[in-house]
Amino acid sequence: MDILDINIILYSAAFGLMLIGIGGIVISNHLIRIIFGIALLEAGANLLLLLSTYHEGASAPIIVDGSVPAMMADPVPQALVLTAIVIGVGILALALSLAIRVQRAYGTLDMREVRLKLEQEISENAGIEMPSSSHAPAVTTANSAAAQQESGS
Amino acid sequence: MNLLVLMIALPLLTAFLLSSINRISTLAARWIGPLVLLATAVIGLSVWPQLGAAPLALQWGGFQAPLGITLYADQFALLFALAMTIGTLLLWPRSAENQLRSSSLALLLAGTGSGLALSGDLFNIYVFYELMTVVSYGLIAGRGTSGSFASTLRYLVISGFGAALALAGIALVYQATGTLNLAQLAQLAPEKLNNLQGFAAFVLMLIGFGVKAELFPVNMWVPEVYATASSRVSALLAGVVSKLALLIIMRLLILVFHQPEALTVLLVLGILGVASGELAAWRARDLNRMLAFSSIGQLGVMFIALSIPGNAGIFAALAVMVHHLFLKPSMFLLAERWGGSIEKLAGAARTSPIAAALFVLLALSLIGVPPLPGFWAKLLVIMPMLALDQPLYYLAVFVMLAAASLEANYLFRVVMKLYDKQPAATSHKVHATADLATALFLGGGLIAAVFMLVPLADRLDSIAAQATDVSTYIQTVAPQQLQSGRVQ
Amino acid sequence: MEAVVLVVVIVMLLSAVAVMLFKDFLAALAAMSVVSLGLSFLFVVVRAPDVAMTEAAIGAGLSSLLFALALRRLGLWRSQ
Amino acid sequence: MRRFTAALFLLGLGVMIAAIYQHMDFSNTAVNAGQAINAVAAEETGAANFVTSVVLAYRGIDTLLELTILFTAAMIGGMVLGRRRVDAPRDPDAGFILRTGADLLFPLLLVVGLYIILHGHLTPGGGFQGGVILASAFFLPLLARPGSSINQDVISIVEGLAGATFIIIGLLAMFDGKEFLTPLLDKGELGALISAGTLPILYLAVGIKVGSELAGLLAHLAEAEALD
Amino acid sequence: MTALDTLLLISAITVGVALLAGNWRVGGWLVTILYALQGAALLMMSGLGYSTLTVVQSSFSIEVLSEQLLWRFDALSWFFALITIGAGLFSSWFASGEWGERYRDNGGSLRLFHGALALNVFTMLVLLASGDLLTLFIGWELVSWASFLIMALAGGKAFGYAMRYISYAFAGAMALLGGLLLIYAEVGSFDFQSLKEAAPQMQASTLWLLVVLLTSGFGVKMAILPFHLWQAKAYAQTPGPGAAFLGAISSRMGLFAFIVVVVQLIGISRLVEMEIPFTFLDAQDLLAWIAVFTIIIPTYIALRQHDARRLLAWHGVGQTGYMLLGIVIANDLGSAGGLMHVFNYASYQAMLFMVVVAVIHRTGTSDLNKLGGLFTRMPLSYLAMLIGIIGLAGLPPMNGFVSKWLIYRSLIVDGSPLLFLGAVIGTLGTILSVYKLIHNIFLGQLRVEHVAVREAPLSMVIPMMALAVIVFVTGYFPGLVLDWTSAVQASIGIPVLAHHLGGVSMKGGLDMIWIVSVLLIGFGFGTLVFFLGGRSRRVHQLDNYAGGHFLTAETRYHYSDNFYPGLMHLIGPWYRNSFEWLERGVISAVDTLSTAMQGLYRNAHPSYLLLAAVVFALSWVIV
Repeated sequence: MDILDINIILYSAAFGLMLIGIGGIVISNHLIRIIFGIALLEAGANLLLLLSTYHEGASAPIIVDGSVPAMMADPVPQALVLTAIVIGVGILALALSLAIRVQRAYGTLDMREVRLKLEQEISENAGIEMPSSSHAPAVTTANSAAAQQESGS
Repeated sequence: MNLLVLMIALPLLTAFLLSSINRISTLAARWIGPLVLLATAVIGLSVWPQLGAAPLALQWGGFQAPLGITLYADQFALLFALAMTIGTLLLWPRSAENQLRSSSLALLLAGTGSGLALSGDLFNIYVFYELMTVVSYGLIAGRGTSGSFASTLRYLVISGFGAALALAGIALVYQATGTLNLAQLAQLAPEKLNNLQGFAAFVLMLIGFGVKAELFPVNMWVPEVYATASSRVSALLAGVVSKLALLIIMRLLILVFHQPEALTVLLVLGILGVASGELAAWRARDLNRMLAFSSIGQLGVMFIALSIPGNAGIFAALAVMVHHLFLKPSMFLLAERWGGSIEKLAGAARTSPIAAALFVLLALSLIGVPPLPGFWAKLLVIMPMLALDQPLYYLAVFVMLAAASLEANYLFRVVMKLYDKQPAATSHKVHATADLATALFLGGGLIAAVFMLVPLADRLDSIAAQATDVSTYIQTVAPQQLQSGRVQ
Repeated sequence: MEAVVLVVVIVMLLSAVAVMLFKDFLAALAAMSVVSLGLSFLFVVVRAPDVAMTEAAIGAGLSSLLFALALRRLGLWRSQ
Repeated sequence: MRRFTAALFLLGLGVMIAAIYQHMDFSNTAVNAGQAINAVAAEETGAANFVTSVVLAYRGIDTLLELTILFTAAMIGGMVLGRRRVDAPRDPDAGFILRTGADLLFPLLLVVGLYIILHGHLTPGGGFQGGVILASAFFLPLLARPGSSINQDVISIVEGLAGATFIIIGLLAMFDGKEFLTPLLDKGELGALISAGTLPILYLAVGIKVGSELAGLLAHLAEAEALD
Repeated sequence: MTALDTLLLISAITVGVALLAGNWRVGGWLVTILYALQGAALLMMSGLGYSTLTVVQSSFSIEVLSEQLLWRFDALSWFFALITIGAGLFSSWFASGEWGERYRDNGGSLRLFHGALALNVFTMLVLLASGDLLTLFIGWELVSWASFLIMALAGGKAFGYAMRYISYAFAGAMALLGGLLLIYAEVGSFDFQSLKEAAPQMQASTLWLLVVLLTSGFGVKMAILPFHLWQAKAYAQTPGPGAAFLGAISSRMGLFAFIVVVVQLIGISRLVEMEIPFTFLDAQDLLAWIAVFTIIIPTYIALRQHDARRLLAWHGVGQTGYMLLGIVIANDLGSAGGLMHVFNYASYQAMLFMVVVAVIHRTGTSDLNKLGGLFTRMPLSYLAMLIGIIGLAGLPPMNGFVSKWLIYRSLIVDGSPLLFLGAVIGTLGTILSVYKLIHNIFLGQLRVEHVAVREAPLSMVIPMMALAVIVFVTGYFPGLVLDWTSAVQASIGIPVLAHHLGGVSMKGGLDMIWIVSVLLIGFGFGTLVFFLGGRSRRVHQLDNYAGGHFLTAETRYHYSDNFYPGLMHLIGPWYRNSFEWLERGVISAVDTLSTAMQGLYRNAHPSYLLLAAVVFALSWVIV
């Protein structure tokens, strides 16, 4: 494969964006960066979709002045990407509004802390103490309770 | 022209117009939503019998398939479209301050769910799926607590990640085949998608659509969301919405992806889901999260069922899905007032004997005690797996049976608490009549199923047979043959 | 042509890495805009002017605006 | 440990993608639905921009859903961020230049936006792109005059009506005995402004809807300072 | 409508009546009469018990999964059904009188009690009537949950024990389900007959898996080692006559299913062929040794109990071992002994529980350290217990002797001296502990607080006495029961024991009529000597002296606590609670796993999961 083949370059861009996006989502802890990661991942996926039927030398799928070009680019992926971009921005706005609220409530955007606080809140609402991460045996389970009462002899 | 389109269009239209209607009459805005859903449910039911004979394919906008978008209705799809509509109707969100918004969201959910079930175009499915996801964010966050916002955000991150991967999967499919129409994909798949690229596309889409179906590695949102969302929303998400996501995966599996590796992936992820969910539920100390974890386990069973090759797998998965469709919403409705620590439930059977009895019934069916429907569903899953005589399937059977014993243990720990003779210090809340009535209705469905086992099984079998009939699918949609840029 | 595309792609990918690495969110946002614009250019290259316009308007413009507003509200507007 | 895991993970992902890459066939032939659409779109829809044909006609339902997603996102955004309190502190005024600039830009942006929307079926651009411009037209004054605000009630009604228009046009086709969302009206001459039947009307609805929703979202985000 | 339909219908009606009318004063009697009617319906099928009929079909059947599910009775079912209904009848009778009123006054729901009891009987009959593997499983589950219901009735502590039971039982049921479905996968049908035909061709590995799964499934209900932990405490906490019923028959359902599937369908001869590698044992030996350890260990655990109900319940676990042992040996003597032991054991165990409940009814306690000397206060109960423990210890002239004799004899015939030795050690333990039971309750020093205790009410004494008569009569004329066991042997395809009314007709056989008559003559002679020759003076029970000093009633000279100190000194270190430790180990392992999984869902960074996913996917890409 020729390194300067335009297909290779474009696909590398798409996969590269996706890879960086996934890496960002997985590695980062800061919420905003995770949202950035999702945006990058989406961008990469969009590019990939658009490339799926790309041909060198095709013209844009628009008839200008009534002349039909010999080969036009595939309009379907373009329409799909159009849709995907708009969906992406809707979700982005939603994520940012939620982030604002979460920061207001918990005072942090670090995912680890958010998880911890969330866990605390759920436990508090349920009226149980926060389950500790240490592996303490559960003494409340009926079985062990039964086992502990007078052990058979 | 067919009225089936209205099942999707009418709820959307009403949702758009709801705030205008509210200007005119608050009363109308309150009642129009349920009425519209009732009407769409009636439409769906009226179409039901005719689909038994032959499935139906519609073209949005009247453009010939594969150019336009196809709507494919067989009983399999309509079953879940109806489940979505009726489920939303039964579990209509009731919140005092956000009535208008939650009504719109419920309408959107019903319309989207129906569309998702009926859609016959890959990208269209993706868009419906995204819309459904966004609507669920709204429903979850609608609780308005900081916990619900945080859990929505966590859900959104996982979902957004999954959706982008699904989009990449669609890109790979389109790259290989040049079409998005499922019928045409079914035609082209054996030739063009039976390779590594096809498999990669499947895995990407599986991760994407698996988020809602509580597939193992992407289900980390489940416990938090079900613990923070209102019980009705949890009931909808766990009971109905997850099934729709599963339905998509089933469709893809039946029509497009025939790799044996795909089945193995499903099987392994299903086993991991069952094991992790049921084990985690064992130590759960509040009812909501216990139900959430057990729901992960149940969905895992469905994935295991899906991994069985051939008609038997689809039939088994369908049976488990329908069973769960009745059971989980009912359980979450009971958890509405019993949420929180299980310790505090001590003696709750005194104040609400009917709810406690219903809980026992549901628990028994969930763990699969004969002659309740849960047992037969489980039987349908296990029997074909043993017949396959492969080590991984034996492992799956073992995990399922072991998980059932765990399930029996933790669910009956709750039952024991309910019937405890020393009531807890705090007084117990009594269920709202509407909640209890709905839960009873669903539970009654389970009991009725016991007496109609044979016709029910026959019906599900025929639905599964219709769903797995690829050639009918292709013939009904009848996509044009594409050739080098020209239509024949 | 290929050379231009190659350069754009490299710049774009480097910016994408920068989005993840910059400590300052404002800089990250700027890098994000660069990615969007690069993408927009690539869309033009693959003969998709509609998408390119949309990406420029929504990806580079609107998204950045949304991020900027959100960062302001989150108090991340200035580097920490 | 975490760094190591992350590196390992990215490495694995990279290898996987490389493997897929190896198997991909880049020299795909032109056998696809898009080419078929290219062949017939001009006759079937009458729009010169085939992307518009696909967006509004062939895949009209996708677009409707996409609008619904925006609608829902805007609604949820409003719900999450809440309303501004009346007595909340405001940002300082942006100053004369920006204010005047905004005033001058407003009609310009409005015209450009509408132009792009209405020519969507002929040239690149359309409801989405134009809608964004419309949104910025309405949002700019808000930046310039932090004291003012957009009436969210009006926005919600406008976006609802715009969406409803889209669906109702679709439903009209059903009354006509055709499928939902079938383009109606005369197709006109290819390339003319008044052509392509209902597609420009649909795009107008899309543009208004996108514009109002995005403006609403932006306004919410900008105002979110003082909730609770 | 066949006789079986009638039986099941009456049984179902009994459940309904018990639930509706249980709380009324006459409700209990009504239910008791219905049990009697069930017995009558069973007698309509008595041809099954005498080999004149082979099978009675039920006209009810359903088709599921293209499998015809059917129910029918054969000699085996009939034999077990007889015991079930008998146990139900006597327990309900016992509960209908004063006991029930007391129970209700203490806040218990009689309606639920009678309902649960009737439900147990009904579900057991359904299980006994199962005509294929699927109905067997359905019946199995129904029985499990019905027993759970009656165990949990008492609330409080009983909840914990019932929970433990259902955890064991459900895990066992799942093993059973796995086994049955494996059979289906191998055979292609749930039909008994097809399994019987296919069993000889099955591979040894499949068969091993099957035997392990099925034996664990059935074994949980039988409470054989190592699944025995749940039973004693759960039974002991069941309210009064419920314990008698459960102790008498409930866990025998496991034995029934074991006989049906393993003995009748797979066949003991197949088990003999399955050798354990690197040992000289085969599967049959393994089961026999499990049975022997099930005899020994629980019996010696029983020896250390100081609660009468628990002591009896632990014996129940131990006695199961005898039955299993006899049936696994599977020659004519052994299987007859095992089956007969089911009947015999049910008769005296029910009676013993009733006596203990009667004592609790009068004194309010079943703690062996707080009782004593009740012999003069409750003579009839004492008599019943005496007869019962003689039976339990397996001494003539009671019926327990006959069945144990048969089992011992079969072991000798089979040439298994070590198994025989084990069984004898078990019997030794039984004798020691039943002596503790009767001594600490009825003999020795009367407690001051029990001076006013009276004999148990008639509603309790009559069922006890009736059972005592059965124990004695079937000991005197064991042929009555051996007729039925022979029919069972014939129906499950085991060599039939040649017998007559008095016992076994073979060389070195047994004739109980002769033995008992001699014993009775000797006993009568002794009585004669006692009454005619002796010159005893009646003294008050509390008129006691030691070393010339009068002992007041408050003085504790009664030797009850720390029973058998010498023996305990000897064997005490052997009590290690290993199985309790094992159980706790399993629970904490699950707990740890569960915590880990919760941690996974709560804390784990997605990267670990995605890493796993990618590695997983990579394995495909590379392979």
